[in-house]
Amino acid sequence: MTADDARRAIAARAAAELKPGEFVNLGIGVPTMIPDYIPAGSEVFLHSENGIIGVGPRPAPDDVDPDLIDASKLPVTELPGVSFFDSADSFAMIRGGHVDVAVLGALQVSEAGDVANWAVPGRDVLGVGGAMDLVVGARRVIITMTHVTSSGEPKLVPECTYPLTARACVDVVITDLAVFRFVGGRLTLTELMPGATLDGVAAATSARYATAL
Amino acid sequence: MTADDARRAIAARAAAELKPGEFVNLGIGVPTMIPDYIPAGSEVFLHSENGIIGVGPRPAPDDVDPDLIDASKLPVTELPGVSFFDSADSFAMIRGGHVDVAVLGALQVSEAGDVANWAVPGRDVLGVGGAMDLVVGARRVIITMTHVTSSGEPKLVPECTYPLTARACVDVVITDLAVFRFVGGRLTLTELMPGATLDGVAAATSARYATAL
Amino acid sequence: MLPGMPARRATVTEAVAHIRDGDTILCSGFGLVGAAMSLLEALATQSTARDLTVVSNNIGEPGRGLGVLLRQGRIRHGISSYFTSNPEAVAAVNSGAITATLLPQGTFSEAIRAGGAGIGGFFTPVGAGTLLAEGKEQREIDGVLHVLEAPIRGDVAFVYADRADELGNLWYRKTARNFNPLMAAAATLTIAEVREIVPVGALEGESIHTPHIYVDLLVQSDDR
Amino acid sequence: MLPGMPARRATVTEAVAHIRDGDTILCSGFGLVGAAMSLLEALATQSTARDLTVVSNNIGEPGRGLGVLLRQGRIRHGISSYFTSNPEAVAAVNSGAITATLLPQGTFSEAIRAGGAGIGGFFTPVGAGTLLAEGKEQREIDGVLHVLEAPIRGDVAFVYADRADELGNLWYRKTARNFNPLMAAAATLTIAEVREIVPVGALEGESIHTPHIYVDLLVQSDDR
Repeated sequence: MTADDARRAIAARAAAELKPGEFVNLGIGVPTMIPDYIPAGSEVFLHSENGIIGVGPRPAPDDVDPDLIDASKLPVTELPGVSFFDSADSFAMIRGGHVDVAVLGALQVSEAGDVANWAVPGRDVLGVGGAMDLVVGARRVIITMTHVTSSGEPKLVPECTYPLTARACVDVVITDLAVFRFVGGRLTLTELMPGATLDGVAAATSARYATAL
Repeated sequence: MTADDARRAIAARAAAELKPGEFVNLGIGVPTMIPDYIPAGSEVFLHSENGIIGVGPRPAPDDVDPDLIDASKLPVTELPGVSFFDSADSFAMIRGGHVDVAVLGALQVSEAGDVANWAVPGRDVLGVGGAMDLVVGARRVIITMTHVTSSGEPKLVPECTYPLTARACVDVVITDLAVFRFVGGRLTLTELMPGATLDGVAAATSARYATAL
Repeated sequence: MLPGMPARRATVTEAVAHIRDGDTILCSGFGLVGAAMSLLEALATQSTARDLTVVSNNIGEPGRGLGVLLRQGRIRHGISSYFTSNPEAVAAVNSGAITATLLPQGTFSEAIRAGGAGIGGFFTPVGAGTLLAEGKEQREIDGVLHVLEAPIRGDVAFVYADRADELGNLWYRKTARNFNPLMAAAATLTIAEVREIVPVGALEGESIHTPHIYVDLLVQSDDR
Repeated sequence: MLPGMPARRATVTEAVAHIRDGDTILCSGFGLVGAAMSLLEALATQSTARDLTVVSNNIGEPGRGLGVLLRQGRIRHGISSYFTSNPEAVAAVNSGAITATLLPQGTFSEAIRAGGAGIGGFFTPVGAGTLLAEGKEQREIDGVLHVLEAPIRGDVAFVYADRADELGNLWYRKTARNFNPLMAAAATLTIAEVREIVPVGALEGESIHTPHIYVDLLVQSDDR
């Protein structure tokens, strides 16, 4: 499986978590691939924190509207029923618990559900954007990430060593190897991704977790 | 001079305080008579705290729009360039110092510029509305009131005995006898109303004040 | 807003069936303008929910709007900036029939906005040093005394909009907007009474005042 | 907003002549969308104001928007949620050429709103317990840790609107709205760059996003 295949598999699995009628915010990276896997007519409403509900697919090059972008600063289209609002109103929505789901990448997730996804120690700590607002405010936080770093280090860890984004906020973690949920506050392996094994997951995970397939 | 004549004289004098281009909020009572004394084309923009800039005159009975009222809950008209906004935005405008002038009635004004205009001790203390927001937030606070109570008690007092609306917030006081300004923080009689005398003002005022006609 | 549900059409009867004893209801309207009169009437005539806390700028008028519920003795507590516009509400407070929280109107508005926006509290200069700040934390900020105010949330919001699209996006007319957008965002269940329901796409995206993320139930108004 | 003045028409040259050394400038735009590009260009080429504090979600892009001012060494301090979108801004912070205040984007937005709305400070759960809360007051509210954030105000705001009427009422198009309404309300002098100026009455009262009370100068954009 190529790296892109792995990312697509994660995105497809994450899409299956979304329920009709939900308002969903998709972060940069893997989450931006999720719309490709949401069936048409599913009534999942996409929110982007720069001020829109009703984000549609990327436009054809000739249809780009310079005033219509998402939080990745890339052109999007709008769906019928779209609404626009300012940044204070947009983050009021997020922080106030009105966005049902946020799907974001992460550098580390701890066994307590803490997440680190904005800064690497010793590197620049100069960009946070909406990450903290989203993980604190969304009703359900789904983390999509490769199971290990490019150098093979586990990302599901006993305790985050990178600067925290927020504590105890993660609900679901979807990696190229497995799906984890916090069940009764405990990190729990609930599903293996195609081709993955329990031993393979165990070897790639330093966090303690329960298993309930 | 009848009571109504006195009130009209106060309103006319208050209108003369308003400058072209100013955004002005008019309280209930005497201030609602002020629009009759603002010359057409003077570019004074009327704000009402229920969510409108661009308040026009009262409508003819046949032209009443049930969705178009002012803070007195009475029908108004709208002028070209009118804008509507919600109550949080309206009070953001007021508290944020964007309204140039508030003209309100008062029960008492102290020589320090404190104002009491929402409650009488021993009576119901159950309605404050926007009074506190307006006297704190407006850049310039003009108080219009009769010089004494109906039982002849001075309203310009050394210290307010009624529950305070806010401290040190009054800029101008216009009564049926005189105009006072706070000059260098000191209550100062700057103008006699037609027919009033210095002795008459002194007899009807318990606050200490300077005189600079 | 309830999780994971687009706005559903409901009758006023179905809508008020959601109200439980002890609920806090956010009721929009400045006086009766922008108030959800059909919902309030249904609450009075088709529901027996009692011990209600009502958050409303005014407690209706005598025998109108929330004033009916007051006469029925079903209001336990009022949070308002101006009880005075209904003398019966003032009398009810004075007799101890209901309890009252009085807030300056801007603080009342901002507290509801804070409730919807996930703000834990805010400092305002308004009311600081007065009777209305008693018992509240006060501090000087940049030399000006401020008072700390708490957010307000409700179990249910009754809002009134001139138009909604079928998704539940709302548009308010003229000064009927008042507290509606704030209250729509600050309740667990938001019920919008609307004069007219239009097809999706009929409202301009830039002109929608309350996005449908905030709206749970859409009710046709029979008020006008 | 300056006291007692309706919006006046101005050229970009006249507009940027108001900027003084040491000023704090609120610059709208998410990336460059909704940014006042003509004003930023005039500030770079027709003004010598320096030691500026810029409040902007991003510090432009390399050599574009605020990125030009950064290269000119005229920015002393940046307040932003995402310096990272301009690597030159990151380098300038790391070399000590400029100082930086990083805020979560929602806190950044809310702080500017608070600045315009006369709020002395607010508690948010976002960022509490993290590196970004260090040195700030924190407290538990209803069992959740919150951090106290201060309002942000500017001497000048550069905002961009698609349309203005001749009074200065503003209407923003699609996602170009972003920080514009907040910043328009939070500065002593608000300068609006607009694509099109229309007669008074051409904008619907319910659709005006920024009432003219907030706008001091109107400048015709030459950006598009």
